[in-house]
Amino acid sequence: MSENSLAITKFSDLANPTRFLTLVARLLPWMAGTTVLLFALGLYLGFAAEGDYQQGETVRIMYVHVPAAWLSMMCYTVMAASAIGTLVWRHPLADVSAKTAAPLGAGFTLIALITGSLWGKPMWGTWWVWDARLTSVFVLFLMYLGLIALNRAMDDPSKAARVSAVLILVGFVNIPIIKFSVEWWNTLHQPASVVRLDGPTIDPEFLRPLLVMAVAFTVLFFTLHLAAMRNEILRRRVSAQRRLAARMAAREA
Amino acid sequence: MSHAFYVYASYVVTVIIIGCLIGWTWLDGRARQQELRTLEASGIRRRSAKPADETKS
Amino acid sequence: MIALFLRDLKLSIRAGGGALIGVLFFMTIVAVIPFGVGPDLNLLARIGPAIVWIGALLSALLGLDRLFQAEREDGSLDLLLMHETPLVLTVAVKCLAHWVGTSLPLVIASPLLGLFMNMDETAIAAVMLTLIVGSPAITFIGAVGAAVAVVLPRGGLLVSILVLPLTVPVLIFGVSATYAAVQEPAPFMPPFLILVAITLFFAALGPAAAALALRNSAE
Amino acid sequence: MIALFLRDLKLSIRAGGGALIGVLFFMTIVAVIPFGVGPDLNLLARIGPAIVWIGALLSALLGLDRLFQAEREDGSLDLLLMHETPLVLTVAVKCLAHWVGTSLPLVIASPLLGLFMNMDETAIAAVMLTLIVGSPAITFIGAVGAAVAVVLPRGGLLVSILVLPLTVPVLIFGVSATYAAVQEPAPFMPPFLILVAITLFFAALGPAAAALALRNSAE
Amino acid sequence: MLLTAESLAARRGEDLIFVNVSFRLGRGEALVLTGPNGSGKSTLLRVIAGLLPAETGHVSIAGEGVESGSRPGEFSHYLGHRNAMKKELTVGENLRFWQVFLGDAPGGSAMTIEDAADTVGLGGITHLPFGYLSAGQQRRFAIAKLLVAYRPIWILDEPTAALDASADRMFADLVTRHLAAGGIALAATHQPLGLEGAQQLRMTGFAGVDAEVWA
Amino acid sequence: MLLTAESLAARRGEDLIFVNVSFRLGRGEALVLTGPNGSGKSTLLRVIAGLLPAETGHVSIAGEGVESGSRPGEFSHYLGHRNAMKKELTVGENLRFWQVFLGDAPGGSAMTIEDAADTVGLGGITHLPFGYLSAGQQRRFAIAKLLVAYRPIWILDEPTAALDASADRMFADLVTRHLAAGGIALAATHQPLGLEGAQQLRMTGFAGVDAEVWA
Ligand code: HEM
Ligand SMILES: Nc1ncnc2c1ncn2[C@@H]1O[C@H](COP(=O)(O)OP(=O)(O)OP(=O)(O)O)[C@@H](O)[C@H]1O
Ligand SMILES: Nc1ncnc2c1ncn2[C@@H]1O[C@H](COP(=O)(O)OP(=O)(O)OP(=O)(O)O)[C@@H](O)[C@H]1O
Ligand SMILES: [Mg+2]
Ligand SMILES: [Mg+2]
Repeated sequence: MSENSLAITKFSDLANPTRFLTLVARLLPWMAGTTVLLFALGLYLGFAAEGDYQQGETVRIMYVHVPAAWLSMMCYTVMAASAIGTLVWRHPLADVSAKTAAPLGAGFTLIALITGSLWGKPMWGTWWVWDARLTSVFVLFLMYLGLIALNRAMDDPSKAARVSAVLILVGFVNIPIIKFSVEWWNTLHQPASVVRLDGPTIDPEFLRPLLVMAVAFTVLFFTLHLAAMRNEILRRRVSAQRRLAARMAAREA
Repeated sequence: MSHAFYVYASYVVTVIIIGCLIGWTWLDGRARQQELRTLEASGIRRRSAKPADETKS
Repeated sequence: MIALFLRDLKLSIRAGGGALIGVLFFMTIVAVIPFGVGPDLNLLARIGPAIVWIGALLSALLGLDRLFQAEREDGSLDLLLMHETPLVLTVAVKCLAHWVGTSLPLVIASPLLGLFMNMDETAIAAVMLTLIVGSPAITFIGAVGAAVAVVLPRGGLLVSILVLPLTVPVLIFGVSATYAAVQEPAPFMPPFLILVAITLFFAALGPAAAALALRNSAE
Repeated sequence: MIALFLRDLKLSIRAGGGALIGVLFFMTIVAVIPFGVGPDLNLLARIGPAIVWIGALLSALLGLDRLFQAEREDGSLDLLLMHETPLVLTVAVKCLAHWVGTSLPLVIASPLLGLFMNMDETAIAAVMLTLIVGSPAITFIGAVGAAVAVVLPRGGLLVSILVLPLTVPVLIFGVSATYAAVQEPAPFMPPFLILVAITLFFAALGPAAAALALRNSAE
Repeated sequence: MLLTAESLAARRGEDLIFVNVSFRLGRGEALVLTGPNGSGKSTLLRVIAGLLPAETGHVSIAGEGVESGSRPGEFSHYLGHRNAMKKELTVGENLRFWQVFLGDAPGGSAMTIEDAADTVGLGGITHLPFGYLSAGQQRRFAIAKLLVAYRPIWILDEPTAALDASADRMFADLVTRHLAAGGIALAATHQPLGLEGAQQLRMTGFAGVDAEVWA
Repeated sequence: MLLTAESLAARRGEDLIFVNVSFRLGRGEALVLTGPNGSGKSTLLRVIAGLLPAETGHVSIAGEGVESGSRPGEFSHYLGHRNAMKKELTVGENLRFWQVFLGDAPGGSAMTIEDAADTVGLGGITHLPFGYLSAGQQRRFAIAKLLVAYRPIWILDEPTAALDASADRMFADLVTRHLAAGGIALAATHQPLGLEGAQQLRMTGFAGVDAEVWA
């Protein structure tokens, strides 16, 4: 008996969801507040600025499109990092992190896709073209959905986490393709003008609100991610206790 | 169509999707906490709060 | 019978995640195509119906060959064979469940894919109509192959030789009916009616042949 | 290892009919596309390489999802996992056998299809060359999906969805190398070398990832 | 209820596995097949269930509620080497499916799923996927399948494989009760089943090559 | 050759199936696992074979010809519930594949395929497809698989399922000879195997829910 609890104590030192939960409870209100403030600031800056002489009013789409597009890639990166945590350290929190990031990533990717289409109609005259950047983002969206489906198709959570971790890592090859597709192929889409080696080439008038919105989106993502992780931990705790209760009942009977 | 239409459409879409994400996370969290409370009310307590012997055959 | 239908449906949903999967699968195929043929929207619109039909064929083929084999491997087939309902009916119900589980989601998703492929409204409607009418035929043909696959422990070859050539007419009339709907001179009805006839024919022949094969598969 | 290779080959020839299914499916696709494109021979020749590549990609998917599942169902997977040869090697050999059993016949059949599609000799040679170099990558990527399918009760569509997006780069460079060989200004070598690089990359990554997934699928 | 087999013979490949097997089983009677591996026990049971065609002879069934000419298979449960349950579905779903699909044969009624699970000693775990169970637990639920739909005839092929000692006893009880209620049971087995007063049939295997057609 | 397990624990889903299992087996020693259905016998054997990760503890192997740190699985035969043979291939092809693929472990040599088939009492039928055999014949050939490649450790999960009485004796003989030649055997079983002097380990099942991580 004592070996049993001893082993488990060691295990829980490695990953302590309880401590994580207290941390989250402390952090969440602050992060939510920051998110709201940043969004207010970003929207104010965005709508106070002049329109682009070439793109007209529609440049304002940029303030949601570009941060969402960045986040769609960053979210996958977070998942890939968690996947490494799952496979190398077998850290239960990493499982939870990868699993809960997928729906968020799908959401942000969807925003990037839709706002991109809405921008494409006035700028390119069509909602959708099959160029490399657009298609690779679409493929990213499909991968998010596939991973969500994979997670739902298996009911042993730790096995599901390990298997999807492998796929997440293999799928990571798509991220550089998205990032550099505009440079590798001639596409309609704008090449990078903010995140590039020789510094941003974009007008600071647009850069400032864009960056503020980007930070706002990022903080929003982490807020949601932490909250979703908390929910997932609670879900697992509930199911563990239900199982235990069922076993106890069976034992007494 | 006016350019404003596209701008507002994209903001509306963004708000809807983010709203869904936030709403889902929030409702899910409330449901889980509720579940945990009912469990605890029905006498099932955290195992760490229990003498360990009970769980061993 | 309804129980069998529900079970098979549940199995196909449980395993892969259900309707969503069919749609996703289809989208993935369609998303891959432009990488091959290039981003030419006109060209895409033209080959669109063919692609959607090929996607339907492929998704029906993935998994259809194990329709009865999975049942045999766990012993359920014996019980199905012993039951008093006519075997033809059992087979037909299993086909139906398979169709609802894998082909129907594709039919439902096809308008979306039509949009991606830049097809116009008529073409989209025509694809959907021909798919809903024609795709059951593929399932029924496949069922015969699946039943034969149970009989011959090493009969895979025969199945493919049997099944794929039979699906070619379905595919051809399905696709050509769609094009007839879009391109003016060609009339829509003749190929469409032939498609209907093919489906009805295989709806009758397929389960009967499959049941016959299964009865003789006893081992 | 050679024993494993031979056994898998024997199984795919004897039971699955992998080779023939692939080729027939391939032919079906090629038979249907002209309906979409219409009788325009030039256009057909132009999209020919893309169609052949897409056909190869899709038909490689047909049996791939059961690469490891069949082994698990009869218990062989346990013994393969216990054996002292590194699992990566075992997986690689199985991939190779699968490739020889299903993709190689496609490569061999591709000139025939090229003729059907009215492609000229250079294009046919280029398609064959790029296929022979690029199709192993598809198998290696698919192996990852197949390994994941082992934990899923029923693989099928879900696996294809997970796998297809990853094959996109292979398709892109395969097709563009072929076009580069035909259309003058573009040089053939750069995309071809990238294709080689992709295949090598996945030849290393695929089996490793599949082995990792298999190790973690213990039950 | 009367199950009659008359001079049955069956073939596997080119070999005649047995010839001239006859028996009659009335209400409450049981037949136990024994014999070495490959002697044709499973083959005989499958012929009786109607899953294999008999080479010669035939099996028939008579009794109240049975139209003449009915296939015996329709009134039988067949428990083969394989459990006929889907790994992907939960035990409850599996049992419910068979309960609804098979339905009760006339002349009897069946247990609920919970009762059947309790009877095989695995009450609380019907919510688990079937694939998550141990070999013996799977076999127990395959036995529970016999209980959720009523069939007067039970055809059992090595029913106690993988069962532990207490489950063996539980199973012997079940069969005894089935017989007492007027059922019929046929079982092939290598271990004594603990059925008293059952007829015994010893299979010997390989009754000759069926070369008649070519000779 | 020395097989040591130290305070093993294993998990299935969220449940700990057993904790703190330790044993040492030297040359010629055998361990027989007993216990009711679902008590974790198969689980323990799979942990020892390296097919399931142990939650805590570890299994190690030592002896001549064994590099330190080797996985015990590499020196073991595992005979599970499933036979690991392909139905589509003939028995001979199946056995030949495993013979070549597995190869002999250092310190022993194996039989030819014909000898192994004779030993399990099914000499002349190695040309049949595996799928054409009866349940017991299939199991016998799965046992023949143990003989065509030498492994010092045999891990056997209900090896005698579906075997008839004479095959049971044949199998007991085989294991006794394997032990006499310095081998090690672990077997989970519900029927007495007829091994004298084997250690016994009785599994009880369910050692607690592994809920600590989330609690
Ligand atoms: C559905 C369609 C679209 C998708 C999927 C999409 C996707 C993306 C992605 C992934 C990025 C991030 C790239 C990076 O960080 O390197 C991005 C950035 C950007 N997109 Fe789009 N986009 C779409 C349509 C458009 C349209 C129509 C326009 C305007 C004409 C546009 C303008 C931009 C701009 C200006 C950036 C910022 C580039 C930079 O400064 O790095 N996008 N988009
Ligand atoms: N694949 C699996 N996934 C989850 N749980 C499993 C799985 N296989 C078995 N279990 C559970 O683990 C426990 C032990 O199973 P195990 O197969 O080790 O039992 P066993 O002692 O071999 O029983 P039997 O005598 O029936 O073969 C059982 O309660 C079972 O429900
Ligand atoms: N599917 C098959 N095809 C051809 N021959 C078969 C098939 N199944 C079994 N046989 C042969 O028929 C004979 C009788 O097999 P059967 O399964 O009836 O034996 P059994 O008495 O049930 O043996 P066991 O005790 O091993 O289960 C065997 O010799 C076997 O080789
Ligand atoms: Mg038998
Ligand atoms: Mg067991």
